[in-house]
Amino acid sequence: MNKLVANVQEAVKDIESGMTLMLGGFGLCGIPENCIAALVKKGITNLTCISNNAGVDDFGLGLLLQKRQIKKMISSYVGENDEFERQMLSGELEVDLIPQGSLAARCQAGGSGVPAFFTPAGYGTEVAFGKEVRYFDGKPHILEHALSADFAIVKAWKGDRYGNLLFKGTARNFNPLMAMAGQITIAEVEELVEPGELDPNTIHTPGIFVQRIFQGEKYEKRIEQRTVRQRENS
Amino acid sequence: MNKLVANVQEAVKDIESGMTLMLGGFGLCGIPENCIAALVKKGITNLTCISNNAGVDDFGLGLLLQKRQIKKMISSYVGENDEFERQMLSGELEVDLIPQGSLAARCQAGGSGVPAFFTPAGYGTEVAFGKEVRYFDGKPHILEHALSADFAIVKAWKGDRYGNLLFKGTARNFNPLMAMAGQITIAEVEELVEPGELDPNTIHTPGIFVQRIFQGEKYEKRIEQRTVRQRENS
Amino acid sequence: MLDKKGIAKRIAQELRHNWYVNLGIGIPTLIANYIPEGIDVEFQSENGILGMGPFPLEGEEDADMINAGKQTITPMPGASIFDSATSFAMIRGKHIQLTVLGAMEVADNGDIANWKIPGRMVKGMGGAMDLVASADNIIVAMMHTNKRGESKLLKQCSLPLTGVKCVKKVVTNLAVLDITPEGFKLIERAPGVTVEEIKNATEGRLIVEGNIPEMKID
Amino acid sequence: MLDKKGIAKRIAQELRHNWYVNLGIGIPTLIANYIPEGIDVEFQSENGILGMGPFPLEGEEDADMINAGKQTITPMPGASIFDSATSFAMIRGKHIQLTVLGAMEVADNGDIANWKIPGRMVKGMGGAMDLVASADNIIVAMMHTNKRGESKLLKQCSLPLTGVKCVKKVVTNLAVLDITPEGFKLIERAPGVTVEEIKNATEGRLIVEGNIPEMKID
Repeated sequence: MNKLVANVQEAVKDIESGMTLMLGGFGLCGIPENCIAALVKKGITNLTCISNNAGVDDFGLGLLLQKRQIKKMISSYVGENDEFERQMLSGELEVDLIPQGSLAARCQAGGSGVPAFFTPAGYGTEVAFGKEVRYFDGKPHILEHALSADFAIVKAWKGDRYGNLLFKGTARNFNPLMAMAGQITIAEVEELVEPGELDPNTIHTPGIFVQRIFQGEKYEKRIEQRTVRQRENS
Repeated sequence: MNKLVANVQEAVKDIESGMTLMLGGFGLCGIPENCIAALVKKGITNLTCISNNAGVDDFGLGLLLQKRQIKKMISSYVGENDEFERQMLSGELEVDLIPQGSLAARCQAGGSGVPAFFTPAGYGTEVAFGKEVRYFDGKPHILEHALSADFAIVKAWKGDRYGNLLFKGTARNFNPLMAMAGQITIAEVEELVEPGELDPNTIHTPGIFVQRIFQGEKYEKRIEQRTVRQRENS
Repeated sequence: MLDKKGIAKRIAQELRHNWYVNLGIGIPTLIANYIPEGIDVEFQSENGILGMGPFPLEGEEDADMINAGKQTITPMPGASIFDSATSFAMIRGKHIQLTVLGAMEVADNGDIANWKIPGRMVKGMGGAMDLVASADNIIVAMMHTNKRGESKLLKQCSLPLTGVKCVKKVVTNLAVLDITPEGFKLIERAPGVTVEEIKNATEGRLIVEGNIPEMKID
Repeated sequence: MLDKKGIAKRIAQELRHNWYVNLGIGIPTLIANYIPEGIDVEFQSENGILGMGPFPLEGEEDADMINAGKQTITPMPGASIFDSATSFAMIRGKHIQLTVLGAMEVADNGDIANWKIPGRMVKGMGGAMDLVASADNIIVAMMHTNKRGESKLLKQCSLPLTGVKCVKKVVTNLAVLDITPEGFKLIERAPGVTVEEIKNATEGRLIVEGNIPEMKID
């Protein structure tokens, strides 16, 4: 089961204008930097991007926004990005904002053959407009549908050519869920290891969910909010 | 967050007759041997047990069946157990058989605040009797509801007093899902470790899902089908 | 006529490179022994392992490493372990390219029954209902007739169903048959078996078009 | 009158031993600094960590270890990391005993608005809608009035809602108020603040019964 591709160009070669993409990451943490850069370079447009956030002005999905390559964003939180806000308020960019937990569950459902589920999140808000409401145990819930994508693009810490992935720290976030939901899932990893090196017992994403894998380069891993505490005097 | 209890008696002290229990394990693999033995000894009756299987005649949940302590089983596969079959066919035991994937998803949903979801499994069969049918992408699905329990009882390989759990091999199975769904979740572990010993990155069940933990004793870990291959001549 | 091994060998010819495959208990399990040269497949077992390998050497059995048939197994290099919800996410989410399972009855519209004989045998459906409801490619491996000599390929199943209109292909000791809108379409005969014999053993609608080749099994 | 730290200190008094707590961005984050003696709580951050510890020492920041506010953090011993679906399973499944978040507006029936100002500010709801729809115990930490001096405790929210009838308690720079079927019930006054001042700053229904004690904050 060799899913190894030579490089990022090979991995994204058949991603075309107008497609729907899922992109892992929370803020700039755990985003597929190499694939995003390659998509910018490819110049494809009219993309629908499903991603919890939209990057910052000059990094992450912000790079695709700058070049007007994105037609529609499906996200939960899009602060930290002035260009995004400008495009959205001017109507250049379609935006579907959905609760973060519903976004996660909808991606997971999409990869799991569960077409729809009920959740309390968003009941009574504009998120619920046009959605079925049903009471369970006296509490209102809304019906949310699964999400899927032509390509899911995720970033892992380690991976092998079978597609098994291990994430690091909170860079895990949406990555394993989106990996399940792509028609084709591309994983870029910081470190490529031999099959068998990852402990089968602690693999986060089994290889079955991944169709292409490659070792990424020059990870910047930018920090959005660098917060530190003082060293105590010794 | 100290969830450590002294022993199995302490862990099951308030489990009473008539309650609903979830019990982890697949066949005899990954079952909470200590808790089952303690429940047999306690002699409580009229239990509803949610468990993928029902043990064998003289081990696992079979021990509770022998003593007529179980009123109802919610399971997916109950072969390998003559006493079970006898009680079921004679009507002594209520049995709700549900597809294995739906069982897993219904436990997970129960612990996740998702009251119901659609699945294709069981459509057109007696499993679907009385259940809502809805088409998604032209394909029929049935609405399944979340399961929960007064107590979920799981067995892990390693755990710490915060309730963090690590399972071993295919003994994982239903355990992490049921751990999420118990009003109170009891974890028995083969090895109790100090908080921090388990790598936060590879913990299977975060401690938040576990209310009581103790180190089990004398695990028998019986094998149902001992299959081996021949050693090649050297 | 094929024996169980023969059925497994014939189904093994259906395997394609890089497929993920779920094999049911019984005849399907044997298929793993006959993977064609140059074909790389990975086996999923619904209790929570992908990359299932051979049985362990004697003395190396691990009670914590079993397959869905509760048999002791070993993981291949590159295997992964997961919980039951993730396992059925793979199944329901169509990440598995081939499912092979046994059956008590198959109808000529693709219905399958394999989990219950009312009043007599009630073992439960296990993962079978999820598998047949989800998989796009389901092959049934079974004997063509039951112990009383009655056909298991029927106009309509008499036993409680496991799934509806889901089976794509049936491989029996007598024949290979595709399920089509018009019924069972005979594709191949088992070595030494005549079309007439297959007709006689098939209760459901059977389509025989042109010359039916004999299976090639080594 | 309290400053932001004061609000955080007062809410910290609501913490109970062995609670799991989710703190929103802003004032709620400060609460972690004022955990009462003898109270053991664990902080969940919805991007996927339980057992969130203090900020890292300078030079030890890890880009792969952040909280929901995208701040660099450290894990406590016994922490666990998980994906976003599991994180919201904790939240939706009521495994978290207390949620504290900020708000733009709170209505006297417990409605909350904190994610959108139509045509002007659209950052998105993030995890707030899941949190308020699920948690049994939601405290809002905010200033009693906005920058223009207008009350944020209203008869009805004017902004798009984040959740309905969900807030249980509001702690502001002026007061502690419970949400009851009859409206905001005044529980405590901030040091030096009169009931009259609170009345004037509260647009929604306000219940004042008996003597209202002053908060005790050290």
